[in-house]
Amino acid sequence: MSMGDTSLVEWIATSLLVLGALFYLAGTVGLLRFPDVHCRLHALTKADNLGLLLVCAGLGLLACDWQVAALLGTIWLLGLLAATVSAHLIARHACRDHSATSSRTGSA
Amino acid sequence: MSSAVLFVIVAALLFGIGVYGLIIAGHLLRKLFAINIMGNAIFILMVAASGPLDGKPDALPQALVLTGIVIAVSATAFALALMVRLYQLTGQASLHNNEGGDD
Amino acid sequence: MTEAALAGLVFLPLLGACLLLLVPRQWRTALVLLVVVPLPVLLLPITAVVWQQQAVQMAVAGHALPLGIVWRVDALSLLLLWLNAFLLVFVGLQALTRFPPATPAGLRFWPLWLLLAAGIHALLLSADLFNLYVTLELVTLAGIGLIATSNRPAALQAAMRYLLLALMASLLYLLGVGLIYAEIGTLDLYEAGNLLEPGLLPATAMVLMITGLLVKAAIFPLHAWLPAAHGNAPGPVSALLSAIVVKVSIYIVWRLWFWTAEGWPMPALELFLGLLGAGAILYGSALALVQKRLKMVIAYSTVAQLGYLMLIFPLASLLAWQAAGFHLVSHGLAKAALFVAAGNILASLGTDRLRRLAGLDQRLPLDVFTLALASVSLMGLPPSGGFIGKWLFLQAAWEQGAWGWMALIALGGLLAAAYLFRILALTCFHPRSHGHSSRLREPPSRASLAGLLLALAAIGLGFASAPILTMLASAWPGVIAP
Amino acid sequence: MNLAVDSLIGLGLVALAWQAISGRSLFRGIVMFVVFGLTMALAWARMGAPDLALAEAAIGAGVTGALMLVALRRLVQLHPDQPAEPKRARSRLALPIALLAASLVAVIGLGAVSVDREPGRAGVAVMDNLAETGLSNPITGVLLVFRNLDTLLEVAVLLAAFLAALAVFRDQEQAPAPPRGDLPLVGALLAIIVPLTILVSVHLLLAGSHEPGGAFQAGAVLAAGGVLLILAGRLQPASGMPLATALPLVLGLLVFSVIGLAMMLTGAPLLALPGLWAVYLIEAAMMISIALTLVLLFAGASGLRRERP
Amino acid sequence: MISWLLPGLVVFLLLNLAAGLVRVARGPTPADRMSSALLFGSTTVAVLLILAEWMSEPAMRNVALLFVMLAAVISLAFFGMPRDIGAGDDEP
Repeated sequence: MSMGDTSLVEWIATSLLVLGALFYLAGTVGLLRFPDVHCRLHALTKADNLGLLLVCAGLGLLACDWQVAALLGTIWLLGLLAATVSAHLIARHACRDHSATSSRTGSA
Repeated sequence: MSSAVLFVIVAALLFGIGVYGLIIAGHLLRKLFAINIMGNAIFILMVAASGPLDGKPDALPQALVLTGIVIAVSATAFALALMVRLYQLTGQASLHNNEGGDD
Repeated sequence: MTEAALAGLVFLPLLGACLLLLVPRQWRTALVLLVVVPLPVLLLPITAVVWQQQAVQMAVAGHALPLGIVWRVDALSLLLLWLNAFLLVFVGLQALTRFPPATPAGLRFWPLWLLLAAGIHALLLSADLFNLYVTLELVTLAGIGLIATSNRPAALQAAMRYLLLALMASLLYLLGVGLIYAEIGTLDLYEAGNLLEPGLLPATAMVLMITGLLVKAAIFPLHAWLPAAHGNAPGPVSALLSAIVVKVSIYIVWRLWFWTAEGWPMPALELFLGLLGAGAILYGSALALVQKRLKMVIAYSTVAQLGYLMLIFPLASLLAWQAAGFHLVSHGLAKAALFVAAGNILASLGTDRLRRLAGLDQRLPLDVFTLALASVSLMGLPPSGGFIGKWLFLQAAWEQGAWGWMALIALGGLLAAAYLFRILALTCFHPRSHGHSSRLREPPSRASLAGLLLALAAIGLGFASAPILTMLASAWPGVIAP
Repeated sequence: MNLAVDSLIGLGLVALAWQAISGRSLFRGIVMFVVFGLTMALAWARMGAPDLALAEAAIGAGVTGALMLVALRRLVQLHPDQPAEPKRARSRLALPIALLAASLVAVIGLGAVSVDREPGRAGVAVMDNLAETGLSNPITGVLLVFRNLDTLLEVAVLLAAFLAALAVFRDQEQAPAPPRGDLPLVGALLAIIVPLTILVSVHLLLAGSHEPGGAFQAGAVLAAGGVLLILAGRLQPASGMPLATALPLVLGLLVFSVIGLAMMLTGAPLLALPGLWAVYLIEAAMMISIALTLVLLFAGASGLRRERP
Repeated sequence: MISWLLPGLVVFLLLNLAAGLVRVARGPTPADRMSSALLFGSTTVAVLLILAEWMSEPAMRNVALLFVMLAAVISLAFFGMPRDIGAGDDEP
């Protein structure tokens, strides 16, 4: 399949997938570089979800089948729900022992 | 270097790590990790070693491995309950080996 | 008719265990009796058929090989089935008093006991390598669960160590099964015997499987978990574990060695396995001599007596086969009697330390008599079953001119006599020192009776040896083509 | 390109396994082990075994991870002051034995993989006879028709493991600490995920006959729903084994055994299932038993009772 | 449609996973470790979906659905953990 005759849909799908991968990269960089838990959670949930959306969109276009696209959509929505609830719970857990970590993260 | 050979090498490494962990792990929880890792290594070997049958791996070893996974889960769940109970009674989650065991 | 009997053997205890959790409290004892008592009756039709045709074969779910699982009963598995039925009835008698089914402790104990019985029956019937793995796991988990019903830390520690070793052993066995399937594409034990030629992979698979099974059978030097597990488990549980649960692993090793790896030239391995048996006899007996607790002496005696079952490898002849099979049964009955008596003593005295057993023969005459009778069989004094077993072993060794093995067999008997007489001397000939408070709860008569009946069976086996030996002869692979 | 993906997954498995058993903090070990489970699902996917990927995901993500975290919490709560990690056993023999084991398995595996033999005779027989069972997923065919004794005994193993654990659950029935004050988000999570687990498990159950799925994966997903309810405090462990708990617990074994034995009355061999309806009935009963057993194992109790927030 | 796009993406995402491992190993607080487990969850879902398309194996989407549905179980279990669960020996 040379590049010449790839149809427009595949071209869009490819760009969506690559963009999604970049957002995942952003999420991982955020996880590694940001100073404390809350920033990391922030970076993680935003970037990864957007990455997942783009990947699902790209794959939905590639699969060009409504049933698969609907399933990908539900997977993304569930991903949103899982990310928000998990981030919220982890943040609350981190807050509870905030006193223990604040001194350390300040110095790190 | 087909993928089957690669997964066999991964299975061998995992088996080695499992055996190593089983011997040196201090805490019982890590010994359970080690046993689960050894189990997964053997399951990988069973599926990788079975010849492909019209494209898909042979169905029988997969059924055997599925049975093995459920047995591994039930054994692990019991081992965890036993470990917690042992810790509750002896305050020790490791096996100090006294063979006799006096009452 | 025999198919219904075979199905009943496995499904009666299985359904019994399920129903036990459902029926109201007052029906539980009746349900337990309803399940355990008919088991020997189910064995009668099977025995009749095996007596004529040497083996009964049944394809489960009607699928022929290599697709389905095949049940096959020959004289050897039938012998173990009879031993197990006997144990379930008599040791069950003591378990009924120790764990009354109506109590919460009974509700924890009896379903596991019935699942253990179902697992043992399913294992003895099955001729499929992977099915043996599943039944082995069922037997192991139910056995360890029964050990864990005792609340003492020592028992739980022993249960944990046994569980870890048993899980690792099962994985080794499973690895062997996976390799054999990769090699010949079928899982049937007997069909594998025809298809499998000696080679690097099959030999490695066989070594892996036998190593795993030897860990589960607690053969020296892989026996470390047994003394603590059998010594600290509740009375009836130690009896069943020592008498049959460790034996089923040896049974599978025999199946693998004499059927699946039939005719493979492995003289070095035969000798090595024999030496393991010798090590077990000497090491087990030596440690049994120095133990401070009655149940630990009996547990180490199990390690020693299991060594005898390994002598079949170097002395592979018809006579040695009959000797090993007979020893397996007679040791099972005698060891169960010892553990039942020890359980009664522990329950009534509160301790089984040998120092505290002085003058016990006046206080617990029936249990001490059971100890004596069972010791007679274990030592191999005529006319007990143990004597027949050892005598046949000596004859087999004599036939092959193996003086070393003959000396070992005799020495094993002497050592057994040593550590058993030490117990009897302590309980009978030492006067009861009055310092000890005589806080003594009389054990229920049914429990003592159970021990006595088992000991009498161990002795009586000596008289009923003829039919058993002829049937055993029919199971020797040399005689029938598998 | 295939090799790049496989080698990365293999590398991940080995690294995660190593981190799970070494390292200092037990909590870190558990997280590594959970991620090891995730990667195992990827490995099964790459090896073309979707049923196993499904089972690994359902049991690994749904039950095992939470089971180990709660076990660790019970350990820390029992003796908060004690260091969770006793010092490592000093054994110089560990490394040589491990290397020996690894090389032994490598030699065997390569030996088994390198010589390309014809596929297993039993596997071929499964494919040939699959049509008559009315099922098109060979794995469900093996589990429920050709080798159904394995499956029946395995459900017995799960029941035995639960009864053994029951013998050990003494007075540690203190409830896993429900979050203080019911969090709004957890309520929403339950409202969406729990009904979804029921829907997905029924789908997996029905799909099991023609695509990857089946009683085990469905049971594990259903169990994950129960685990969620317990973690959120909606279900509390209760002592005592009422009939309402005991019946579903043994339902799988009862239905399978009764149908298997009943067939013998009509002269058919033991465990020969009469038709596809029997397969579905048995799978549904097993799903309920497996789910309830895993949930009770997680709760560490013999029963459950509802808790109005 | 470049043929190596999908496997390339899978390799890229798996490298992401490896990077996330660093945080699990180094993360000072238990919450950091849990957040990287969250990252693994969503990345694995993406990888599975791409595998489903690349290997044309629809069952992989069911596996992805399972993962995304059960991701919250681990976090909820983590939430119930006591405060200093892994604090004792957190030096990197």
